[in-house]
Amino acid sequence: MPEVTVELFVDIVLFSFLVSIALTIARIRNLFVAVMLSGIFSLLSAGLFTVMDAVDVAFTEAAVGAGISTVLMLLTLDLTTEQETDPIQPQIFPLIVALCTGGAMLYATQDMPAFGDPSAPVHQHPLADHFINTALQVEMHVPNMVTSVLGSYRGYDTLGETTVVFTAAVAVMLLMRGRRRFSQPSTIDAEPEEGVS
Amino acid sequence: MISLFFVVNVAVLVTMGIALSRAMLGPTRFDRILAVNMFGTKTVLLIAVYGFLTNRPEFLDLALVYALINFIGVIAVLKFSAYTAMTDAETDEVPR
Amino acid sequence: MIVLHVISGVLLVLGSFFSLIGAVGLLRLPDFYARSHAVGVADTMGAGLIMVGLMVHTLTLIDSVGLHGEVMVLIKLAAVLTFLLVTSPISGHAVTRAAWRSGLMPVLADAPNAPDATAEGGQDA
Amino acid sequence: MSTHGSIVRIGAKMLIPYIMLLALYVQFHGDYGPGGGFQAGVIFAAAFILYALTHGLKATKQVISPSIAEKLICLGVLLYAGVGIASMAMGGNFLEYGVFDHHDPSHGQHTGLLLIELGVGITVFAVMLTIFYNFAGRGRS
Repeated sequence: MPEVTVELFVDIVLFSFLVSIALTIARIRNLFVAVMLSGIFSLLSAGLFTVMDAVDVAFTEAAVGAGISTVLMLLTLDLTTEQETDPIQPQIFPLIVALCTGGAMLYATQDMPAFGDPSAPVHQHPLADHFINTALQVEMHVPNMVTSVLGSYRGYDTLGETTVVFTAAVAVMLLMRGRRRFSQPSTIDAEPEEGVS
Repeated sequence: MISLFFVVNVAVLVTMGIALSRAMLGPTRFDRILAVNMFGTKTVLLIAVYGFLTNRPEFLDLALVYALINFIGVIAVLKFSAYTAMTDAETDEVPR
Repeated sequence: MIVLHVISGVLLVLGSFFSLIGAVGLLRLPDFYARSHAVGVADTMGAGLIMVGLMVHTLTLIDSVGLHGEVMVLIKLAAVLTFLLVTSPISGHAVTRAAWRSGLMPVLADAPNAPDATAEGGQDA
Repeated sequence: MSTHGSIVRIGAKMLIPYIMLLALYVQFHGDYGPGGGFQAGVIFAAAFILYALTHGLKATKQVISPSIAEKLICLGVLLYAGVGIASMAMGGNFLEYGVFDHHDPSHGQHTGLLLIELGVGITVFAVMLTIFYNFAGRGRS
């Protein structure tokens, strides 16, 4: 069983699942179900990352996408209604914008190198083999190159990213805590009201 | 030997497809949750078997994380589905 | 050596067979509670068998190459197996309990209402 | 008092320590396999969220109160920047881990990497927890 066709087959099947989920999410009216399907969506895209050998990215996507963001979306769903309100009039303009951006992106993928082919310019650049050869053997002896590049070669950027995460938390705290006086017992501890749909 | 893993992979993908169709068809909300739960366990299997297919065992860490995140996701969904659905008063006493 | 290969092959095929049964059960059974029963049982069984099959397969790798990476793989497979065996039944239980609490009535043999009586409780779009 | 029965509660109680153990494993073997600070922080926060879902928000807030979570956010970033300052103090330039161990720079790299991954892990864990507290703390207004 040649390696490439196996990977290709799994890729195609997973991508078709992804497309079908996306269509269902768009079509469904019950927001609660849409949140659940978005949980599967991120789980599937994490599966695709593994098939394409990007294990660190798949790790993060699985933990954040399928875990935390589903919970946070459910919490917001608790504070808002559960049934999508119908749009006042058919949305033509967003459709046009979506089609234009989709078309532009499709057009742009024409001149991208095929996935993983060695003659792509990014592989030819001397920096690439500098990292691969020296990063592993001479300087760092860190088997996981991603961590060595992420932590040491671009350590300063990662420090910046950590502060970005820090500011995100501060922003959420400012937004959410602004209305302290309205806080009632939280939805998690409150008992389900009787007969309230 | 490799072709056997591919067969198992195809079987798991077919199960995921069927679970997906149930997730979309499911008349009640709980059918969908059931399908989501099954889908999660099957992704764990897909990753583990695919890791063996391309003999890269470090995929197993990922399968481990998947199994847990899937469990947390289902518990979260149930937590809020039971809360928003029309439930009668809380009956069973909870050991405090 | 060959025996291990055969065992792992049989286990893997059985495991995928059970997962398929679980999937067909999920699709074909008339009512939610029948489906959750089928999935709960077959799903856990299928996943467990496939995991054990993978563990037996790593056993075959051990004596050919020499013991180094395989122990780690075995431990991880055992961890995934235990997690699956713990979480899958619990989530199955939790789904069915939540459905029952939300008032979804099962289809009983003498029930007057329609055969696929997905009662008012969990109805949605 | 949550709407989950005792089975789910006991199941979660059994699982949570192992999720945390897994998060630490992911954190500290970031050098050798997939994983690192960010993923470990998220998995650690997921363990707390599971506890909050099954045992209620009040119990979780007794374990880690929101004020402690905010202090942890700052601690993570401080740890990361502190490692940079320490490497400058030991003669290298900012965030150059080689100086941590003079006779074997690659060993110094390992310690440096370990420390900054820990810093990232602490920050991401505290951020996820704080966001969860803020989202969940809002009653149905």
